[in-house]
Order: sequence, then C-alpha cells, then structure tokens
Amino acid sequence: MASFFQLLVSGLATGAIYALIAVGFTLVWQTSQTINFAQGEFVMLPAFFVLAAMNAGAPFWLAAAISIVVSIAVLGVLFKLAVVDPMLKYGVLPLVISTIALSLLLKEGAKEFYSSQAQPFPALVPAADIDILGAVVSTQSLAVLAVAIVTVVALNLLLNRTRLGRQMQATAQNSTLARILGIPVERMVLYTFLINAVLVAIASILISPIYLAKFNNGDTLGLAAFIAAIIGGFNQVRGAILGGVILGVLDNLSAAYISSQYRGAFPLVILIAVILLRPQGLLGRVEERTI
Amino acid sequence: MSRRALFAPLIVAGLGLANPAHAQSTVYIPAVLELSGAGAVSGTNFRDGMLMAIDEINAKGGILGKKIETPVLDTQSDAGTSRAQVQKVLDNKPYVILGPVFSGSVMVDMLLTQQAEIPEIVGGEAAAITQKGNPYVFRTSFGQQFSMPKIANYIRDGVKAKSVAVLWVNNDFGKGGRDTFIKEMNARNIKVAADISTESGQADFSADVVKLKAANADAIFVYVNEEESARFLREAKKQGINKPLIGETTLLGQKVIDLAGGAAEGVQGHVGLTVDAPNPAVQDFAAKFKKRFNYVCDHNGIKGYTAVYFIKFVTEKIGKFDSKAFAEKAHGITITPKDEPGILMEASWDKNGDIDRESFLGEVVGGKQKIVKVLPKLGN
Amino acid sequence: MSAVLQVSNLRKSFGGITAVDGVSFEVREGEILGIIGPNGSGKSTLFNCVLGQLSPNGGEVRVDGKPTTGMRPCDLNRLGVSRTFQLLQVFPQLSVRDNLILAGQEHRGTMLSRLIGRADAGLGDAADQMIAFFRLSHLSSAPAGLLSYGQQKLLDAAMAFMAGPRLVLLDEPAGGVNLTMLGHLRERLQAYHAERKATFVVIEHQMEFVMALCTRVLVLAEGRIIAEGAPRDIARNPAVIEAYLGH
Amino acid sequence: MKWLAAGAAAAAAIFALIAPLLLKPFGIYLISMWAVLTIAALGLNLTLGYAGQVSLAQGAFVGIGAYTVALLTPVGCPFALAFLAAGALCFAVGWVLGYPALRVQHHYLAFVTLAFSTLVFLVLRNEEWLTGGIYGINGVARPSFFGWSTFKALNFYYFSLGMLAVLAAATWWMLRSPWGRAFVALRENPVRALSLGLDTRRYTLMAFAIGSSLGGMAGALYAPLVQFIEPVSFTLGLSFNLLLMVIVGGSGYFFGPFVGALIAVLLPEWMRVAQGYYLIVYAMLVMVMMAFCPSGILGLLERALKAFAPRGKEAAP
Repeated sequence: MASFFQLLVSGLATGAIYALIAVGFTLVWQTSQTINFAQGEFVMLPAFFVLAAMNAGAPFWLAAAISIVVSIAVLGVLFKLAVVDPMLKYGVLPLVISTIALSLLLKEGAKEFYSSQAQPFPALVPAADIDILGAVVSTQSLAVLAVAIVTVVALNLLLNRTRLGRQMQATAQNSTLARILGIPVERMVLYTFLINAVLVAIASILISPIYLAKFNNGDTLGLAAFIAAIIGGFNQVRGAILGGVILGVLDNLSAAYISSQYRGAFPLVILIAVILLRPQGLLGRVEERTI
Repeated sequence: MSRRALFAPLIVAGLGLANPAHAQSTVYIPAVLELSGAGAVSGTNFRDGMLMAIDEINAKGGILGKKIETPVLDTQSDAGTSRAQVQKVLDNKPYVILGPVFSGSVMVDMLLTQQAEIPEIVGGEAAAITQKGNPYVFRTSFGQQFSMPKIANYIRDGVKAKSVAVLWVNNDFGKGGRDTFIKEMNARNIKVAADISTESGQADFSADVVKLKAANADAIFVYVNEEESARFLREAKKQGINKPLIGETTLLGQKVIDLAGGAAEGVQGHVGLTVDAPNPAVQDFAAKFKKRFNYVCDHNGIKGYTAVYFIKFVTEKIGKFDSKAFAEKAHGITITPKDEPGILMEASWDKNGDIDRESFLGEVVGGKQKIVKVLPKLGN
Repeated sequence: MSAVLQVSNLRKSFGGITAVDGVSFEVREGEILGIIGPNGSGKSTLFNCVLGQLSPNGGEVRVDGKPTTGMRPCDLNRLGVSRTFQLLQVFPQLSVRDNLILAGQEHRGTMLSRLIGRADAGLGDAADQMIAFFRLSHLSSAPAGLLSYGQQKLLDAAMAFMAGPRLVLLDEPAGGVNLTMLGHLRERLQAYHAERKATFVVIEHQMEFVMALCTRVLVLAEGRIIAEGAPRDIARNPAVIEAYLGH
Repeated sequence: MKWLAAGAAAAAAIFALIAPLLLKPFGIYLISMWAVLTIAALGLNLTLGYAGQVSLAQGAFVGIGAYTVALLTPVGCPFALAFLAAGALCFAVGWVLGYPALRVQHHYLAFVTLAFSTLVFLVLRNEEWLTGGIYGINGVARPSFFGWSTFKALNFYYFSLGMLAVLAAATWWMLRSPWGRAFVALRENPVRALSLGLDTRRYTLMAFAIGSSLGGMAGALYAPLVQFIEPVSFTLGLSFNLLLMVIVGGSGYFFGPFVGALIAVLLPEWMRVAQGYYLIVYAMLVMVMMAFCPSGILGLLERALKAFAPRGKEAAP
C-alpha cells in the first residue's frame, strides 16, 4: 500500500510536467490548428539557452530569465511568423511535415552547436528527500509539482477571469465569430504562441535537473504531452492537466503491477479508446467539425 | 513526372561522383558511426577518441609515412542507413573500416566487409558479433561474453549472493548484457529474483525501485546507460534500498557518480574499459580528451582511440597496407604499451577478433571510484 | 395509382425542439409534389429523416411498400430514391462527366466488377446523354469546380437523375439561382419529368417556381402539415397565408 | 500536355533502367531503396492523397511486411508466397485499423494510427520468441526465381524496379477504375457520395486496407534488400518519412510518390557534403519546400505548366 502511494506521488510529479507541456500544445492547437510535432524539442531547447547564458557568465536566475525571453522570441514569435503563418492557409498536413522537420532541426542543432553529451543542470532547490505518509518525495519533484500547479492556476485565471483571456477563448472556439465580435484574432493567436513559449521554458528549467539537458530529451516528452493532451481533451486546459496526471500515474502503475516491457503501451491503448469512445477527450467539448 | 528526367544528371552526380578519389599519399580508413539518433552519444564518443588518435599519428607522420584519411559517415543509428554508408566506403577500396557501435548495424555491415575482405573494427559489444566466424571483424572492448562472467564471479565470490535482481535498459546494449548475465547466473545457480526492463530516456524509476524492493534479492545488478544510471541511483537512495548495487563499468563511471550526487556511494562492480582505470596512460588520455572536447569521455571514446593505434601497430608489423594480411596478422596479436603507448593498456586479440585485457573490481567511496582488485587477462 | 413513398406519423426532435411532429403523406407515381413552408418549419429535417441522413424518433417510411426507416442513405439510394442537397454538392475536382458516372456507377455490378471492369463502368454514353440533356456538353471534361453556380445546380440535379431513380427529392433546387437559369432549370425538370414519367418531391421557397412546377403542394409549419392541395388552392388558403405572414 | 507527361514518364522509365549501369554498388543500393520505399509511398498516397484518410502507420505496415517475409522464408516458404502473405496480412490489419476512420476523421485519425504504429514497435521489440526482439532478424535471404538469383545488387535493383512497375500499374488501373472515382468522392464529399449510393464505409476500409497492403509488400522487399531487420527501423520515424514523401512529391498525384521518395532518399545523401550539419540543412530544405510548394513538387509543376500553357494540365488522375 505504501508502495502504491509512492507510485501515485511520483506519478503525479511526472504527470505535472506532461501537463505543463500539454497545456501549451493544446492552446496553440486550438487557436491555430497547429499540431506542433516539435513541442518536445521546444522543451529541450530552453535548458540549453540557460547553459549558454551561464557559460557567458550569467548567474542562474539571470540565465533563466534570459532563457525565457529568448524562448518567447524564438519558440513563440519566430516560430509563428516563420513557420506557422506562411503555411496555415494550406491546411494541416504541410504544417505537420514542417514541424516534424523543425523537431529534427532543433535536435540536431542542439547536438552540433552545443553538445551530444547530457549536460548537468543546476537545480532550483537543494536536493533532499521528504517523507509524506510513507511515500518519499524529492524536494525537486515537489518544486516541479508546486510550480506546475501555480502556473496552471494562473493560466486558468488569465483565461477565465480576464477580458483578454475570454477573448482568447472566443478565438479558440470560433475565430470567425470572434472576428465579427471585433476581437483582434491575429493578436490573440500570437498570445497563445507566446504563452506556449513561456510554458515550455518553465517546464524545461524545471525538469532539466532531473532529465539533464540533452538534445534528444524531446523524443519522449513530446509524445507524452501529445498523448496527455488528447486523453484529457484537446480543447480544454483542464483536460490537458488531467491527461498529464493520468499519464504519469498510469505509467508508474502499469510498470509496477502489469508489465514493464509494455509500460509504453498502456497510455496508447487508452488514447485509442478515448478517441473512439469520446473523441473530444475526457473533459473536452464536442467539436462538430471533427466528428 | 518530367521532374525525374530532370533529376537524371543530379542522381549520377549525387551517387556516382559523391565519393572523391583519395590521394596516394594517404591511407583511406573511413569511419561509419552513430552520429545522430539513439546512438549519437556512443557514436560521438567513439568518433572523438578516434579523431584524437588520428591527429596524434598524422602529426608524427602517419602510418608507414602515409597520413590517415578518415571521413566520418553518420548511420542515423539505423541499420539500413549504416549498410548504405558501409557500401559507400567499400566502393572506394578502404584499408580498414572503423565502427559502427550499434550491434544491430554491425551485424549487417559485417556481411559486406567480409565479402569485400576488408577488416572492420567495431564498437558493438554483443556476444554474437565475434561468434559468427567472420575473420574480418575486431573489437577494442570486451564483448559481453567476457565482461559478464567477471561480474558473475564477483557476485558469487565477492558479494556471496544467492539471489539477484536485474535492472536493464531495453535496447540492444542492455538486452544483450541482460541475456548474457542471466545465462551466467544460471550457470552458477544464483536465482534471478526479478528481471526488470526499463526504457532508454526513462525519467521516473519509482516503479522499478518498488519492484526491486519487493523482489528482496541479495544483490541488484544494474545495466543501463549513464543518465539513467544516475536517475536510478537517486530513486534507489530515495526509497532506501539497502541491498548491494552491482554495476558493469557504466554504473561506476565518474560521470554517473557526479550526476547521482551522493546516491552512488557504495556502488560496486566490474570496471572494464574506463577513463577511471588506475593507469597513468589512461588518466593522461582522459585529461587530453577532456581538454580538447570538454566532456568526460566514456568507454566508447577509448574504443575509438585504441582502435586507431591497433591499426597502426598491426600495419607496421606487416609493413604494408594489405587488408587481408592485416586480418591474418591481427588475430592472436598482443600489444603492450611499451611497443605502442597509444594502446594504453596491454591487450591481446584472440582468433575471433575479441580483445583481452586486464580489468578491475571497483567501488564508489567518497564520491570517487576506488579500484579494489585488478582482474588479470583471461589469457594468462 | 400506387404510392411510391409513404410517410406515416414521422417524428424528429432535437433536445427539446420538435422539428417534425407526426407528419404523414404519400407521394403518388408520376406526380411532382411540392413541400413549402416558412423557414424552420422542418422541411429539410423531414427530408433528411425520409432519406436516412437522420434517424427519426418515431413513425415509418415506406418506398414502394417496403419499410425503409433507418436504412443507410446509400442502400436507400440503390432502391431508387435519390436526392439533391440544399447546399450545392458536386465533386469539384472531378470532371462533369466523372461526376455523372460516379452518380450511376454504384447501381450496377459488384465491387469486383467495378474494379476490373471498364473505367466508365459502361456509363459513358448515359453520362454524355445526360450532359447533353442539361446542355452542358461544352463543359463535359471541365472540373465541376470551375462551373458557374447555376451550371453546378444543373449538374447537381443531373446527378440525382443519373441512376434513373424511382423517386427524386429536390431540396431547394432554385436556391440562389438567377432568373434566366431558374427558367432553364424548371423547363429541364419538367422536360425530364415528361420524358421519363419520373416522380419528384420538391422543397422550395421560391413560390412561382413551385406553382409552375408542381402538380400538388403540401404546406408545412412548425413540423406539421397545415394544408394540402393543388397549387392555386394553396395560394388562396388563409391558414397558409397566416403561417407565412402571421409571425 | 498529356503527351508531354507520357514522354517524361517514358524518359524516366528508360533512365531508371540504365541509371544503375552508371552507378557503383552504393548508388545501386540507394535507388533500390528508392524503388522499395516508392511502393510504400504509393500505398500511403492512395489512403491519404486519394481517399483523404490521414495515416501515420504506414511505416508500421512496412515493418509487418518485412517481418512476415523474414520469418516465413527461413522455414522454407517460397519468397513469392511470403510476399503475398505480407500483402494479405497488412490488408487484413489495415482493414481493421480502418474502422476508427469510420468514426473519426483528420487529426484524430492521425493520432490513432500514430498510437498504432508505436504499439507495433513495442510488440516487435518485446515478443522475442517470435520476432527476435531488439536484436532483429539477421541474414534475410534475397530470393531467386527459376535460377535467376537477386543476390547481386544490380539484379535485386531490377527485381525491385520490376515489382514497383507491376504494383504501380495495378494501382494505376484501380485509380482509373470506378474505385478511383469513388476514393476521390470520399475525400471531397462523403455525405454526397453516400447519397449517390456509394457504400462509403466499404470504400474507406478498402482505401486503408489496400494502402496498408502496399506498405506490407514494400516491407517484403525491404527485408531482403537490407538483409537485416530490427524493430527500430519501423518506428514513427519511417511513417513520418513516408508521409513526407507523399506530401513533398504531391499528395493526390499518381506520380507524386515517385518524386517524393526520390527526394527523401537522395536529398540527405547530397547534403552530406555539409558534414555534421547535413541533417540540419536537410530539415531546413524540407521546411522551405513546404512553405513554397505545399501541394508538392508535382503541384508546383502543374501550376507552372498551367501558367505557360493555359489549355492543358498535368497527367494526374
């Protein structure tokens, strides 16, 4: 039982990371129909921005700040203007191909221009273990969990409590209608890209002490976030969070109690089941155009 | 469609003439390695070690007065691509071929190099590679069929364990080691209490540690890559595993020790090829490597480095660039640091192309790897 | 005279709103039945229930006496019931000729014979005749997407006739068509009806069009039939006028 | 303009026949790989380009086909039979995988197929008793027919080219038959198609099954070409690569896959002059290509031809 609780807690910490990545993925998808297959690499990259800044002599906190700014510029603005905008009008597929190419580009770039070796990364909090009702949790996991929760709550407040947020949601749900209502749709779309950039930067800084900064970290993270987003509900921030947590916990439980060789399979099976039985996701709204 | 007709000259250009004819003043020793994809870490280590040796040798005038010419071709960690690249270099009549590291790719390429009668010095550690009776394949590190028995003996005699749990990474490196290990365990009738596969790149080891605790074996053998080793050790410490943790080379590497924080304390095991070996030549190499590429080289780096000196020594013995003669001479040869400092440690090659060299039993004490015993070469 | 289509007590509601509320009627062999009614009176829903696009909550549909309630549209179509849609529905990338062949090809042979048989499924001539009949010959090989709106409407109707159906249901054929083209369309429909003794049901807003084309008219309001009769009687029926002008 | 296309096709065919004579074994291996992958891309083009069903599982079907042959031929099953078995098995699996397509469309379908191909990888890796697990299967034999052995690179190329020709011809026939018309109808307006008597369900499943079985047959040739197969060769990466071939070549153009596969196979090789950066350059080129001709090279070509000669159009059914 203690072990079960242990798995639950660790799973939550991992799930929180997936959630963080999945949320931005979902936002961008909603507002611009962009399925970003490079999302994993988006999480991999900011850690290298931090390291580069620190090599240039910046203290960690400054490096982190720089990294977030650079991420907003590159993974937010540049990504939208240079990659997404030119191709939006051609439908989903060319853009999918393009983001796949982009993921390769970022991976290889980090490898060739920084290093192929995993890089140690400064921890936000001193590593220590805390015992909670028989389950041991590292302070790092707790930090991840805390920051993830704060971020997501803040994001929810932004989306539901502020005028800006409601405008963004309107854009996400029906951009034509939003345009008629005089909402600056273009700007709203850009904002979601910026938010995504910030989220991945935060995620990157959170996980790199555990994952280490490595060029191919995106491979697993991207797919995980992707699955989390769909399971939870492609068009709901809440859903993405639920999906992330389900994924993290499920992975641990299946590995411990069913099969470690097939641990990767269970999320996929659930994914298929969800799509077939409830395509809008567990918490998602029905999208007429997709069914 | 007419597009393709238009491609015609390009294709010929792209395929026919892509391979530049190499000059007479150089010897063509191409390398086919995993520079992108899953094997990129091993591949780049191998490449960097190799390049260091080549530069040293070329600086001293090369082999038999010829400079070494070594283009490095990426296999993308894919067998099909690696086969294509090996074919590509074979088209230019190489003297010897270096790499690849992935055993799967090696298995494909061996067939081609054997047909072309070109020696291939590979980084793969799968037992099967040298058991196919292929006279053109050589290794510069222990095959798993040599390292695992040493571990097994240690677990029996050193740890005196009656049962053991195995944690391995589910790729061709981990699976190969796991299979050989379990064979050796059965041979010594030590019970395998748990057999746990993990994914490469796995971040959360809590489930695996929970299972290990449940298995409650006398010892735990861990056979995963560096970053995963570190993550596992942290989780093991977190959940308070108190059984001896046994590793093979990787787990006791300085890099893992640093990454794992204090969690690596007390880890013990067999140390094959490693920059931590208590040997001035190796230490010196490690320092040079770190200085030039500014990362700590793993055993693949040493594989690549020694491979080049292996070629140099054998070639100078036969006194000409003759691939067949090389293959014949290399079997059963012994190289001492006295004859060739670049070989770092005395090494011998058997009739299968497998290497034999002394190795160590180590333990992590005070955040450093401490060698507790030197295991002599099997040969003597 | 036997009934080609019998609809009895058909109901369809979405959530709270009842779109079709117990409608019953018959379509007799060879007639052109018009169904009119203000917007939201349930005409299109009625159509979609009859044709299997929607499954009704209650009631029954029979074609030539065979119950077809809940049958898949493609099977219904193979029984000889074909339709056009309110919004234009042609296949823009296929040529006009291919559009028509497509409309007929599933009515003959098996999947296998369609695979190994002739490319035009033996419908080439039929298609050319239909194209000629609707005066589109000069556009035969043009992609349907390049046709003018009116021409596409003609093609749309032609596709509905291609398989020589027992019964054709036309959903606002005149919608958005300019007057000259409208006359042309009506004249062609009448010509076709005269030639093939075909049976039509027409949903339409455009009163003149209905009055000129139809032999009998049903008036639908709030999901119920409120009047039935010859066009000229309907035009004078106070209930109808009330329904159209009342609210 | 049709004539021009036919002429170009003929020229290309002749070139495909004489090219290997100018090439070293490496070049021959590459164009053999091109021929094999083109078959898989043909299948995906059918499912995606014509019937409009997005599939990210074509790589998995290549894998299933490859393993079928690699497992059957050693136990004495003649290659021809194993080849057909690979096609049939993938047809069946593809048919089943098609069912989700009846419920969900577009990106949702893409996700299902994406999940499927990852599941296939896990099975290939974990079911060692059957597939040899992570080690893969070594020394897959190249077949010989009536004493004509395809062991030599050149022979195997002509063998692959022949299979490509046959399968392409069959696909061409199907696409100009009523089925081809039905597939396009499925892509453009399923509702209308249904109301015209098309059993859209059956055609959707058919499009999936046939596309997949072409993938399987490509795999059946891939195994003897490389003479070694392992699970990692058939992960999402391959599916993405095949998707790229179809889109870059021109989705929905019959000859699109030929061009797309040519680019996907040769471009990285040409880029190798950029040494360590070759994949970066390659990725950039792909992104640029997508930005400037999202309808693929044949789409671009068609527009160009239209611009120069307003009366005709490219030979794309």
